[in-house]
Amino acid sequence: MAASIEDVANAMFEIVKDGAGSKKYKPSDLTKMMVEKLETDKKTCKAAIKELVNSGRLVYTYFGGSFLEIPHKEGAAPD
Amino acid sequence: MTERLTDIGPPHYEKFLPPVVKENYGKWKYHEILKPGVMVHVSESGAKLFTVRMASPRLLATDTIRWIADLAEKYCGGYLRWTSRNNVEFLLTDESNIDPLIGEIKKNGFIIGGMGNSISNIVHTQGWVHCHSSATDASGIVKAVMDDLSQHFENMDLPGKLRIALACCLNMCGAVHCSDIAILGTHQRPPRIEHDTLDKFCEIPNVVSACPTAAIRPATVDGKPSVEVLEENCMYCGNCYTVCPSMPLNNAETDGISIWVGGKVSDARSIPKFSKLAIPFIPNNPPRWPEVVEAVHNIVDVWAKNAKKYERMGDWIERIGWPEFFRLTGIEFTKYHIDDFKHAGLSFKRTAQMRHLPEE
Amino acid sequence: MTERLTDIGPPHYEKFLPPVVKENYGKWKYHEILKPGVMVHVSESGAKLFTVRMASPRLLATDTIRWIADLAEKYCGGYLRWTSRNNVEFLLTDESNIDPLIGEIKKNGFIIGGMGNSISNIVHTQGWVHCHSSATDASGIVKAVMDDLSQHFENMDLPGKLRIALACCLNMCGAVHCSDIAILGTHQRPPRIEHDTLDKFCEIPNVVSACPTAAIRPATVDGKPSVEVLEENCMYCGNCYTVCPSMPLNNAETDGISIWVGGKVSDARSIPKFSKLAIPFIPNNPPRWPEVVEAVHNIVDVWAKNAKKYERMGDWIERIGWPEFFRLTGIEFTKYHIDDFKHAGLSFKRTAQMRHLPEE
Amino acid sequence: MADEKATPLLDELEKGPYPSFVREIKLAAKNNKMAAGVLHQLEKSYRDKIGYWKHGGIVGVMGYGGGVIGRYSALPDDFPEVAHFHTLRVNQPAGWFYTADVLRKICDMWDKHGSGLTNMHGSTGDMVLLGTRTEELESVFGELTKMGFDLGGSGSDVRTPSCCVGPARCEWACFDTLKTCYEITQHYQDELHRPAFPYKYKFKFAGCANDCVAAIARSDMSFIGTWKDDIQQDDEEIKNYAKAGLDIQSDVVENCPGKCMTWDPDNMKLTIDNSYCLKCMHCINVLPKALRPGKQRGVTILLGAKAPIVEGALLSSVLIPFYDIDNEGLDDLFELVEDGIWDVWTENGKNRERVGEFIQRVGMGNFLESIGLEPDPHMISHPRDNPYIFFDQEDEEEEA
Amino acid sequence: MADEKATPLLDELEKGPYPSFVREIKLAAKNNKMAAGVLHQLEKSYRDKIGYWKHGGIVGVMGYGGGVIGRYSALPDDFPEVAHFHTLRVNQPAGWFYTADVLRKICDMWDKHGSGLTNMHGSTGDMVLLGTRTEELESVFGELTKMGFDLGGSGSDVRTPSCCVGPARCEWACFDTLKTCYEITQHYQDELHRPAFPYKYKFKFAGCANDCVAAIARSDMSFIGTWKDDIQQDDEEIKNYAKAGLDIQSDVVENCPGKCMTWDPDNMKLTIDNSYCLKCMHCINVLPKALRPGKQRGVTILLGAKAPIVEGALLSSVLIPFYDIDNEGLDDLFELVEDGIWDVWTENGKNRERVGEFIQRVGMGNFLESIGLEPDPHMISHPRDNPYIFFDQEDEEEEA
Ligand code: SRM
Ligand code: SRM
Ligand code: SRM
Ligand code: SRM
Ligand code: SF4
Ligand code: SF4
Ligand code: SF4
Ligand code: SF4
Ligand code: SF4
Ligand code: SF4
Ligand code: SF4
Ligand code: SF4
Repeated sequence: MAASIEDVANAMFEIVKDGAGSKKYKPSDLTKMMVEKLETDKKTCKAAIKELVNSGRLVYTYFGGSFLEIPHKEGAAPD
Repeated sequence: MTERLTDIGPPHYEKFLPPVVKENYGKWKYHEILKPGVMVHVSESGAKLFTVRMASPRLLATDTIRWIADLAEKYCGGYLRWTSRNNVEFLLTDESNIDPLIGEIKKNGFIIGGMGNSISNIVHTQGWVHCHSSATDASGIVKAVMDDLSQHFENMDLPGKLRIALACCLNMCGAVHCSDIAILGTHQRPPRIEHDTLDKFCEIPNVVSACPTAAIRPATVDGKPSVEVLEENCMYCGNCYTVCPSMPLNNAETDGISIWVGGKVSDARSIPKFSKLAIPFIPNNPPRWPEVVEAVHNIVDVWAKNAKKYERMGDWIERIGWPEFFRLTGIEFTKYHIDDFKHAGLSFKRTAQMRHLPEE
Repeated sequence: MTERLTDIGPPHYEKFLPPVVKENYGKWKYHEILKPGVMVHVSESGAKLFTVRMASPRLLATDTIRWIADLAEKYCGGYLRWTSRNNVEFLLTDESNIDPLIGEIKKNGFIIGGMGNSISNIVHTQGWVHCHSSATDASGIVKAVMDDLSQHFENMDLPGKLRIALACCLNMCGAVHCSDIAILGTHQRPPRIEHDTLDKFCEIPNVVSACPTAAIRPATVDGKPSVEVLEENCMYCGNCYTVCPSMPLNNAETDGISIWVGGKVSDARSIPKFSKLAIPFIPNNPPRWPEVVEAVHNIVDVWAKNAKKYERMGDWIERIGWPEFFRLTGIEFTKYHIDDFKHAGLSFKRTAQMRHLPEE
Repeated sequence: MADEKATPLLDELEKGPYPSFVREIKLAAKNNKMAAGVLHQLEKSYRDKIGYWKHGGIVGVMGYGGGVIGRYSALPDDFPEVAHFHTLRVNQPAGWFYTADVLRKICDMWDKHGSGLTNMHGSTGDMVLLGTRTEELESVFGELTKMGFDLGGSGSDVRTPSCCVGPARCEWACFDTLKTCYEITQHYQDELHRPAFPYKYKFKFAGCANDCVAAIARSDMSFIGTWKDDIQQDDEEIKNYAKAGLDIQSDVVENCPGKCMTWDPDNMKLTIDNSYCLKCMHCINVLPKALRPGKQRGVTILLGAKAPIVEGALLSSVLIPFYDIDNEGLDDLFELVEDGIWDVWTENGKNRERVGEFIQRVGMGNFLESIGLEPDPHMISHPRDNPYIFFDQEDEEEEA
Repeated sequence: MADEKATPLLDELEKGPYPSFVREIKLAAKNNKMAAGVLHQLEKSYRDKIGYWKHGGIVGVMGYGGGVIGRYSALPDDFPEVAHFHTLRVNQPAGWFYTADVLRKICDMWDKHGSGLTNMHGSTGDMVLLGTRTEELESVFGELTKMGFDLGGSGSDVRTPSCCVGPARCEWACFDTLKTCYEITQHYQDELHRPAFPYKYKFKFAGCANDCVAAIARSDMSFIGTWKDDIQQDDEEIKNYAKAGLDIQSDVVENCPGKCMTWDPDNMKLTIDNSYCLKCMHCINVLPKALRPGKQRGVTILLGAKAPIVEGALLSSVLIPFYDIDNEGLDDLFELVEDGIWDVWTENGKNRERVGEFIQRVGMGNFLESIGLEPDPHMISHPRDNPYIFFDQEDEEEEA
């Protein structure tokens, strides 16, 4: 059965959480990984990302390219 | 609390179009420049739209915008626009309002012009006012240069259009790379590496791959993962800093400006071209950067004196040849002028067609 | 036995100059083409030198050279030269010798011409006659093409000079890369790797670095040091074979010819240019390569019909535009025509200047 | 340190005939502490010849990945008013048309929540609200959307599209730049606000080859108006120009890059061989009453412009030589962009690789194949001059 | 296999109006087995659509590293006559002038020791003696030197220089191409015969911009004649051309790349603004009786041409914009070449890196500095358009 938006979002969140501090992911990275791992498509991934960001679980960050990260304390540089 | 709106996009432009535009949308027949800074567009229907173009420093206080709005209300039924070079355009239907409007504009210290064969506003960027990346200020140089050139904004006394742009670092926000004259903030030293924080703030593979000349490689410094820069491979582009805050380049002693000439965007007559290096480096000299002002003034003067009608800077230089450009402007030709990046060889002169002056 | 001479260099050219040349060396005033293949140079002194130009297949038997020597003796005091395009030039001082000389030349099956606005000899290379590297023959195609075009050798009926060159592989011995029409031997398959011998005959690091597209990397095959080729990165240039005999590319099924147009060498009017791809591939079809002959014929015809006086192939194409060239010649435009090597981006059309035909 | 409030260096830039940005900052600084803060930090920059802003900053409005540029002072102790100094990029109305009313509303809002300083406009085209604190961002956003405005792009997303004044005021617009700009902006709201690309993607729309919005130099996807049929010509008006003293031969004919014009001075007759016209606009520019673009109008769509970082600057190159956009609409285009260009680029582009760089890396031929467009000689200035052709290896009849 | 002696495919190439190489091979084959061998192996190539020569071969004459191209048949059993089939590159006399006498001597020698087949000439300019056996090489060499001839180059050495007919027969030669070619050839005998460079180095000499020896496209160091002062003009002869029906306006003036000519048809007066003349030769080519190059003559020296392998083809680029070679002589040039260019290139060039590729790799600015030449704007078609400038870091006043 195809993965739900919810499933994809959770899986994405785990990946980002595990990478925090060492590896940053772009939406396209996550989408590619999900399409590979789960039974899902790009549209679902897009919805999942929107869900994650709207709910505040992930935020977009920008440092030489846009990434999805766990929200961290604001400031000039991530810490 | 009302619902949080998102993704509504900008308001529909029709809301802001003056009635004469709505009625004659797509039906304009021709235009004429009536005098510097004032033109009329005439519709198939006979309707006329007068435009008065006012210089703007781009960085505007709300009070000034309110003053502009008041003028628009008084003379233009409340309608106005900005241009792609950040000038303000008042849109009038009543010709008799033109001069009073101009009177009020000038009284408040603003000027009118930038149309036809003139110098329009300098497209520019943030500089020390807002950007972390800058090798120089933006607004200050623009002000100093335009003070010096304002007669060419207020008059149409040039062979063709002259477009100046400024960017405060090599990121080149703006069309600096395709301007008749480009003023470019330029570093001269490799990045300083803050090894303490680098691993925390930056992804090392990203940093390494950011460098156009492969000058960066991973290194362990004091036991911490970091990077090192092969200084002889670095040409101070700052791209490493863009992706990694721990590699700043700015430097009070050595930052400054380079000047580029002969670019254009329009396809009129000749195809678009990049600006080419004229002056490799002028140190920062605030508040008025006199050397930059003089350099630009000189280039404008030599061009204005020698170019044919409609001949943009780059077309003129191509006609007379670069050696003649350097001779006429008195700018020194150095090894820095010779390209050494990827396509360098394509800028070498691979022909025997050449102008020689007879022996003196 | 006499002493073994070395490093004596070529004989001094003065030994071979006819007296009229020695006397008027550097004093020639003007020349005139009297008829196809015959011109006269007139000196400040009034002296005249007549030149009769004879086509040559370049590959000459000693008997033919002896025949040429005999003619020179009979009509030119024994003086003659070859041209940079491998034609023979008889150097006469006695105008009345011209026609008898031409008569003898023609009787022996040779022809006269190649001067002025004509097609001269095809500069070419070894092909299957002598070279290991060839993707096609040289002399055979040249013969077939020139048989077809000989009227343009014997007459001056073209808008300008037309220079054809042929090279039998991408090494491009000759000025193939700058010819009005270039005929180029072209492989279509990656090298076969003879792993057995490779390590013995070739230095692996040299082989790896020879590849322009980094398609070769070291590999161990059956326990022996060898290389592997990433086939999708290979564009069959043959440079690996040049440095390593164990990587032959030639292939009876897939070798053939590509056709290139619009190059030139002279600086007259426009600067020198490279030839550009017209036809990516035509299979080898000996003995007379009819498809190649026809392709060249077609290009020559279309150019001859449409170019202005003095307009070389490349200048003509630049005036009408490449889309029009493809339309007029009926040659198909394919993805192969779009450059994808190092400077590819510089050949993309980065302008909106364009000719559109009105809707049909 | 000298008098904290004095700005002797910046004061120099209040002098002179051109409007002064220092005057603007001072004007705002009268009632606004942030503006005062930026004034004083800037004076220090002028003294020290260096900027005092920290790198980047991760702030934004909820749910969006773009539209706000975070900015913090490097000297927050000296200039606490600009400890935060974030900008908002507000998507301008197409063509930068405004009414007095709406401007006043924005000003009022910005005096309340920000520095009172703006850029009208940013280089991409946005209205830039220059400087506010993190905690104000949501309020600003809320008030903006209430007024009908939204944020523009930043980061790896669609950037705020912009267009020339086009048919609203210009007689030469070959397509409706405002409508196209507006519709594309609306269609791509999601892509504008939620960065999902390898890097930024800019759209710009110019009504003709004069390119008054510098589309070919500054936008990943550049739309430039053009036409297919003959220039509309009014011979009487040409005579009028000639009689008025214009030198048609040297000013018009000799500047024509198509070399397709002839001028008969005796009969005051201008002849254009339109099949050679390059639609460059020059003759029309010089003779606006006499010449006009043809009637079969549309756009040339070009791809790939960008500033120099990393691989060197690029101008856009032709992707679609001619498209009758006003009549054929945007749907086919949306498909090409989304299912073609973006798909391939997002799948295969490297981080921070603009689409122009991507095409150069993978090869235009391969790129066209992957997005399903036929190669067209209009896409190139000339065919390849190197013999390094990758032939398709379809019929692999050789030894394996 | 069919009749060993029949050559039905090649026979096809004896037909037709153009002189036939097959006829030549057959002519030689009458008395020469090697020639017969190559004929039959070639017929097989025509049948099979593939060449039958083995790669390379290390043969030569004693003490030399160049001048002989070793060649062996891939089918020595089928074609034993061409089991060996080496060529000798014989350095031609400058300008390819010969006497009947010397030609006959060479022919006799070659009939005795070789295949009786030649190329008159090879693409570099040598007389190519096409095909002999290893054991004949020394005899051929001995007889050649006795006649006053020597071998040309091959391998990583100076290649046989060549030149256009120049002052020997051409009114446009701006320097003595034959003398320069001869003197440079003699001066570099050692470098010609003993390969010591990263790769080949070719010299070619053309008397004017017509470049009748394709110097700019085919020689690492290209000499092209030019002049500095005004074109010599004979107004009477111009009138004669015009009266004879030549359209000076369209044939001459409109083709001038310097755009520096005007034609007054009423007075039949041609005016040249010589300060804008690009010395392209076109007007002179069309009006040889009326126009001639100026009197202050010399050469432009350009560097770096080569065929595409490896980095893509190059044309030479300007190194010395003007040099009065006939009067100033060759000594300074020898110094620049030996102590400058060759020194730097041999020291730093990679294996098989031509000098043109080398300059592109290290940068023209650095190259000029290393050979001690001042940068000159004549060396470039335009200054850099990317901002990636390597500034000298002389005054390193920063932290270490
Ligand atoms: C208002 C504006 C469009 C907008 O949507 O805002 C505009 C408006 C007009 N442009 Fe433009 N151009 C505007 C920016 C540009 C730009 C972009 C830029 O400068 O960054 C260009 C490309 C410049 C370049 O090539 O570098 C541009 C290149 C032209 C040209 C071609 C000039 C040339 O000869 O190369 C023309 C034709 C002409 O002036 O004869 C033109 C002509 C015009 C006309 C006459 C069109 C018309 O019939 O209405 C308009 C008034 C001309 C004038 O100012 O002299 N406009 N025009 C822009 C005013 C900017 C300003 O405040 O100065
Ligand atoms: C004999 C030869 C020089 C030599 O030392 O051998 C030679 C001789 C002359 N050339 Fe040449 N050119 C010779 C090869 C070349 C080459 C090299 C090549 O073809 O590989 C070129 C460069 C071609 C190119 O650009 O690709 C060449 C480009 C010219 C030109 C410029 C043509 C142009 O319009 O681009 C002229 C001027 C003209 O013909 O009006 C010229 C003019 C001449 C003149 C008229 C010069 C003179 O006053 O004596 C000579 C007779 C012209 C003719 O054949 O029509 N010669 N000429 C070469 C004869 C080759 C042959 O057998 O056909
Ligand atoms: C605000 C603005 C300059 C201005 O004063 O007008 C701007 C400001 C910045 N640009 Fe830009 N760019 C701005 C228009 C441009 C343009 C012009 C355009 O869009 O027409 C360009 C050149 C065209 C192009 O996209 O290539 C431009 C090319 C860059 C680049 C180089 C990108 C590249 O691919 O080469 C960077 C660096 C980056 O993205 O990593 C950059 C990065 C930046 C950053 C975000 C600095 C950074 O390294 O992250 C700057 C933030 C400054 C600040 O503190 O506010 N900015 N930037 C312009 C946007 C305002 C607006 O939304 O209207
Ligand atoms: C004989 C000749 C062709 C002809 O039929 O005329 C020739 C024949 C060969 N050339 Fe050549 N080249 C010949 C003139 C040229 C020219 C033209 C010129 O010199 O004006 C070029 C282009 C100009 C240049 O130097 O770039 C030329 C560019 C090459 C190249 C590519 C070199 C490069 O840097 O791109 C190679 C490959 C190599 O050297 O590795 C090559 C290699 C070869 C070799 C030695 C094959 C090899 O891979 O080792 C050929 C031997 C063929 C044979 O069996 O006889 N040959 N070669 C020409 C020399 C005759 C002579 O001495 O007069
Ligand atoms: S040009 Fe550089 S310093 Fe200036 S605003 Fe853009 S990124 Fe910042
Ligand atoms: S400044 Fe540019 S060239 Fe220097 S290390 Fe950083 S990215 Fe590389
Ligand atoms: S072009 Fe290639 S195949 Fe022909 S002679 Fe030269 S190296 Fe040999
Ligand atoms: S043929 Fe050329 S591209 Fe292919 S592997 Fe050999 S060197 Fe590389
Ligand atoms: S680009 Fe063309 S249509 Fe648009 S404003 Fe400029 S001139 Fe008018
Ligand atoms: S639009 Fe340009 S190319 Fe066309 S006729 Fe006018 S000037 Fe010539
Ligand atoms: S290059 Fe010039 S000088 Fe030499 S033969 Fe040709 S036309 Fe004469
Ligand atoms: S030599 Fe060439 S550039 Fe000089 S005047 Fe004659 S045609 Fe013009």
